[in-house]
Amino acid sequence: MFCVYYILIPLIVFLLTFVMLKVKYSGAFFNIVGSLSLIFLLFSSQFKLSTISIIEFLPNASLAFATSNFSFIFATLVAFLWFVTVIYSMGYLRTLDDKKENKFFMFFAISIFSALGVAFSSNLFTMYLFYELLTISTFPLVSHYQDSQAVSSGRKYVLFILGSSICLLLPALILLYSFTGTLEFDQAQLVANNVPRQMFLIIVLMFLFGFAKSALMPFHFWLPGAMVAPTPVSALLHAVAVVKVGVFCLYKVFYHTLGFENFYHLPYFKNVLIIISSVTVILSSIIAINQDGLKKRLAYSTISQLGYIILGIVLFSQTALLGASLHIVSHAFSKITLFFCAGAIYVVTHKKYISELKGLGYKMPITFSCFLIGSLGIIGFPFTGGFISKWQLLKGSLEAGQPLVFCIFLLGSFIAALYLLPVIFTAYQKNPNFEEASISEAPIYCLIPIIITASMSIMIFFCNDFLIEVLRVK
Amino acid sequence: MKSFFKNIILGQFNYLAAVALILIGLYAVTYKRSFLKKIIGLTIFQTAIILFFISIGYKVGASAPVIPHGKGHEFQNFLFQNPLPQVLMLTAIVVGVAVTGLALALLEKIYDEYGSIEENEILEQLRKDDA
Amino acid sequence: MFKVSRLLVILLLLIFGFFLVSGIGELPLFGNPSNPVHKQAGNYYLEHAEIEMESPNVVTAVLADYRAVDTLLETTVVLLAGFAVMLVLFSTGNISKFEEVVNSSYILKISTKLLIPPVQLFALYVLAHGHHSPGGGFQCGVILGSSLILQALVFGVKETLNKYPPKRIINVAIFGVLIFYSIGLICFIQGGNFLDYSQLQSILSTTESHTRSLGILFVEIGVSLTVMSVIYLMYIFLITKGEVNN
Amino acid sequence: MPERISILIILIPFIGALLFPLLKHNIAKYLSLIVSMLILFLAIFIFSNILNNNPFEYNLGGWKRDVGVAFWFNKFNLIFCIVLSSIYLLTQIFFIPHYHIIYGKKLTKFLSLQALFFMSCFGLILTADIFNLYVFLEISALSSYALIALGKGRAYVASLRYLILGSVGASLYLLGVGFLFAKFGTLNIFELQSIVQNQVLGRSTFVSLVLIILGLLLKMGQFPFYIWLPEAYEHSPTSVSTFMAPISTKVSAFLLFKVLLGVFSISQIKNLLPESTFFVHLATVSIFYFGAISIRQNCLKKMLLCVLLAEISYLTGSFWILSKSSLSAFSFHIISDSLMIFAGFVCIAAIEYLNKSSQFKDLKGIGRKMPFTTMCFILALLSLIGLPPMCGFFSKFYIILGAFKEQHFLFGASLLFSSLMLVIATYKLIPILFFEDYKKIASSRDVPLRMKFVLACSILSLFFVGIFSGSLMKLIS
Repeated sequence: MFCVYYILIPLIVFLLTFVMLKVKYSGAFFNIVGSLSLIFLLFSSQFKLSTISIIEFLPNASLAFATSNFSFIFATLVAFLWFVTVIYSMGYLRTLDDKKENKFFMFFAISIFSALGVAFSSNLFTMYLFYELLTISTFPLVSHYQDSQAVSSGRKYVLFILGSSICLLLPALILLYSFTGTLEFDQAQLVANNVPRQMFLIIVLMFLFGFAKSALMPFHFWLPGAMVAPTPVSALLHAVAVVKVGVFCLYKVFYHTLGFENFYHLPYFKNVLIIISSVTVILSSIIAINQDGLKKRLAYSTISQLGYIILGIVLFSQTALLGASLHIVSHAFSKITLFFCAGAIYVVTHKKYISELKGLGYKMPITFSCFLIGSLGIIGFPFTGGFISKWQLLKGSLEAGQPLVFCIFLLGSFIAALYLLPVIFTAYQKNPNFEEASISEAPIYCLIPIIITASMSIMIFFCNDFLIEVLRVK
Repeated sequence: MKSFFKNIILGQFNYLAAVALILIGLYAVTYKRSFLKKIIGLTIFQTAIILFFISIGYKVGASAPVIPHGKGHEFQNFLFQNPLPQVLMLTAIVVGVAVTGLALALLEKIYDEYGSIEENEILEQLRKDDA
Repeated sequence: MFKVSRLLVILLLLIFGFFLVSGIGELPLFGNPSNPVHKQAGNYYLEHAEIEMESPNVVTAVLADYRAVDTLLETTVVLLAGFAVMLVLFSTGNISKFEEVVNSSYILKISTKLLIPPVQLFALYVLAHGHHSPGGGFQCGVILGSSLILQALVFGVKETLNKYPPKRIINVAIFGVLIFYSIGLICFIQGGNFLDYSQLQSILSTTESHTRSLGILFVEIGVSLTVMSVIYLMYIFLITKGEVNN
Repeated sequence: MPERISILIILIPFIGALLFPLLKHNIAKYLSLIVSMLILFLAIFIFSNILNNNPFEYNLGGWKRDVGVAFWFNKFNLIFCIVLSSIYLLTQIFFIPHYHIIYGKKLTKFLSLQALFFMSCFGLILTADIFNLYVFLEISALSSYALIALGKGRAYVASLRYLILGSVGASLYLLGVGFLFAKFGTLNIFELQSIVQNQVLGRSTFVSLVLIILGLLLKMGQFPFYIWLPEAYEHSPTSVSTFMAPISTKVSAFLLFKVLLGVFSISQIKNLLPESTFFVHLATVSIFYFGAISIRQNCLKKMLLCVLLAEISYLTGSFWILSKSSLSAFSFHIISDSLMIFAGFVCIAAIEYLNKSSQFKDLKGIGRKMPFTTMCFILALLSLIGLPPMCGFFSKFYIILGAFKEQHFLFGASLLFSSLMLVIATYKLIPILFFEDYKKIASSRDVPLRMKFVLACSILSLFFVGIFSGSLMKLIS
């Protein structure tokens, strides 16, 4: 029964903000209260598993929720970062004196609601429902500033995600349902014996590219476009909630629905999948190197890190899967720190491009030190969360007998260092004209979240045994 | 083949006449440009169907379905025509009248509005208004 | 419809015609009494109409009792056509604008004066004898309507309009359908199904077959009123292009 | 007792239509509101009655069905009647206060034509006699010609073309009935079924089948015969097209289902008409065609009409797949589609009420001026695209499921293509509605409360049908 309560909280926050749209600061207040109660509820549940089925749409394809270990971890991650991002966006929006703050928080709550809905869904049908709801609820956030740029990036956002989900995901869902007659998650046995061979390949490819939110290479264009949104949105949603939902769905579909054993007798097909995701990892990190916009560069780094996670899933080995889920958690913390810092820089200096950041390090020491911690987390430097997940991923690739993937992982981390560390170097160069400018540290509301998330990404390294034990897939 | 024609030509002559009228009516409705001729074609089409229905219920050598008074008991049904198609066709005739009446009223309004009842001329004027 | 060459249209119609002829080949032979068409309802009507409804004219029996709903809907179609023509040709012009030259000679006027009453009387005869001889509501309505049109033709539209203003006539049409409808409603209220005349027995207190024939008569009256007024209205509106609605 | 009451669903609009012209304008207006309310409650009452005991037959005039005319009340017929009467009620509530502005002296006649149109739609759904069906068909046709002709100049041409095509369609249907009648003698659907069951069906039944299909396709406005539909619903007054567009095509589609599957069984239709998949390919082509057109439209109403034409091809396509699951998808789509198109038209009516035109160029910044109406319109479009919680998604889901089960992959793909095109068309709309000169419009002046209520009801009905689609499907199949 509990899983419904977790989902209802953001919905209640959404309704309350909707009702009190005119009252100043009501949106922020309700979001904070909502996120705190959600975190408290999640921690007090001690991962008690529970399932509930609400409405029966089709024979065994109903609106049903179930909690599993991974969905708990994902939900706590989203809840915690929701709380942090709300504090951050209070600071961010207040300094930019944004008038549509309540509307912003309203859509924020509904997107968290649909992200949690996906996390706790117990069958493919419910997951697809909330996946679509997430697209619709994040669209107003992407086009928040309602200028010409918002229109073009909004178009890319809707066309890529909604288009791919209608043209690829829906037919895959229906094909699966017409063959196996069920949309429950663990139906690997059913898939094995009544889905013909070439239809199985088509369905797998449709699912792989259908979840456009996981920003696989040909379907990744919407993510750099979505950087037009205010930074809290790109921080929480486009670094954590939205993209992780895409990868989470891939994890559920590949592991539970299609089942790893159906892929053993398809060696060539596994190589194709590996090639697709490794191309994403390498290509997007190379593009990230020559991106001058700070947020654009972080967007491409997100795409490459997501490629890591997909690669982990596609290796079809237990430890690689564990590494992938760990990477989801660690990447979330480090990437959100980077985005927060980018937002803080923008708030204080209204600068978006890395070349303009020369000498800013001396003025904003805390922001840039957290930026350093975050980028180390992304690179996978020891003493940060990224190291743990990358370690498991490397072990998994060896276990799956793919030495090439092992090198790709290392190459990816190396290129990550290539495009993240120069930002720090440019920040700490001498820049005469910054001396006298009255640039002070980021506002307090932005600083606290940055510090929290940076410390969290380090803390993961030290207490990773709890995470590994929970996430180890039986 | 010969028996097929003998059977068709001699046996089902009424139906053939109905089909011929249907073709004429449809030709007028589809090909003729003036709306008035289309309406006339429509009426021909409807009368053809009435002929078709009536010839379904026809019995050779039977009189009209009016049973002389008091003779209800010793009665042979082959003496009288089948009343059902005639009732149905009464309805179809009345419907035909109603539809033609409305069509003529519409035609008059169109003539006032566009000054012509030729379909292509009217469509030209509509296209000009759109542009 | 669209600019299509004449040859193509003829070709298509010939294909359609051949398709219909192939269907006709299979139909039961024309005119033989043992066709399946007669077995089901046809013979039942012939055997039972006279006994159950005391109406030798089986067509009127089927028309007004067995399939009474068809006739009710049919009269509504007629009424609907009347409404539609009034709506389409509705214009708030006044009658004076409608110029009309009436040059029928004196002899013509007198002879029509002598002719119209017997025509209307004959129409009532057709109505009353709908049971026994070919006739009934529709035919009577048409004859009455034509007598009104004759008057409009000979004495001019303006004069007929004063005697039979369209405002009144459309209410007569509605009243006709109301009669038909209310008879059905009374049967419904009496406890039977809609339009089941046997329920009227308790009111009319005669044998069941006689009540049915009376029911048919009332219904025929309603039908003739509607048909008369709608035919007259259509003629008036088409002639005066609607400038009559003041 | 309740069986006897059920005929009132035809009688109440009938008596209303007769009384309205005799009354004064504002009495007639509110009486027609009461009439539509009565019908809705009656339909719900009969439906709840049918739920717990099996469907029943109503013999008019007390005669058995092989002699007299009979009506047939079953679950799906009543669900469709409930949808129709709710649309009737909602249009009344929406348009009543400013009927007199639109129609002036023609008001009472318009009300009775509207009541007759709905009476004939109920009749078409309920009657079990194929000739009686023809008479109801003619009443609904005649009343829609007259209602369309209420519009300005161009409406007369549209109405006349609709009249000619509609009468040809109805006469073809009558010819088909003639062939059936000549071969089997009876006019009742259930009698016909009992005769046809154990008979080898010859060429004349094939001809009658084709004629009935041709006639009803013409009335439905399926792809080759759709010329009359866009003009008819575009130039007719908004208050007419709002209730007529969603209903008239769906009712003729339902007739196809009722007559064909009432008389013949699926296997008989299959071997009578082997190339029935031709219709599925026809539907696929028309869905691709209308999907492509719907992008290039520059007016809301034209866009919605393209979507309506595509939805009709969904119906023919899913009907002609002739499998159990696709037929129940067909009937569910009838319900959900009439609600969706109605919601779309009501939103357009609301926009035109304040904004006088629904061209794209006149809609700049409507999002700020009329936030509630535009939100409802976006929701209706999202439901047409097929977003999950709403009924559009489930009807597309079931249709594609039925299509994939019968290996009609192209038909399924065409459905997805058309929803993708609608995504693009909607996205063309969003910058115009929300982003352009949004700042300039100071205050939001939205439609009066009564219209908001109707809009809210129509959108909630989409959610309602969507959420309870599972139980609805069990009722239908």
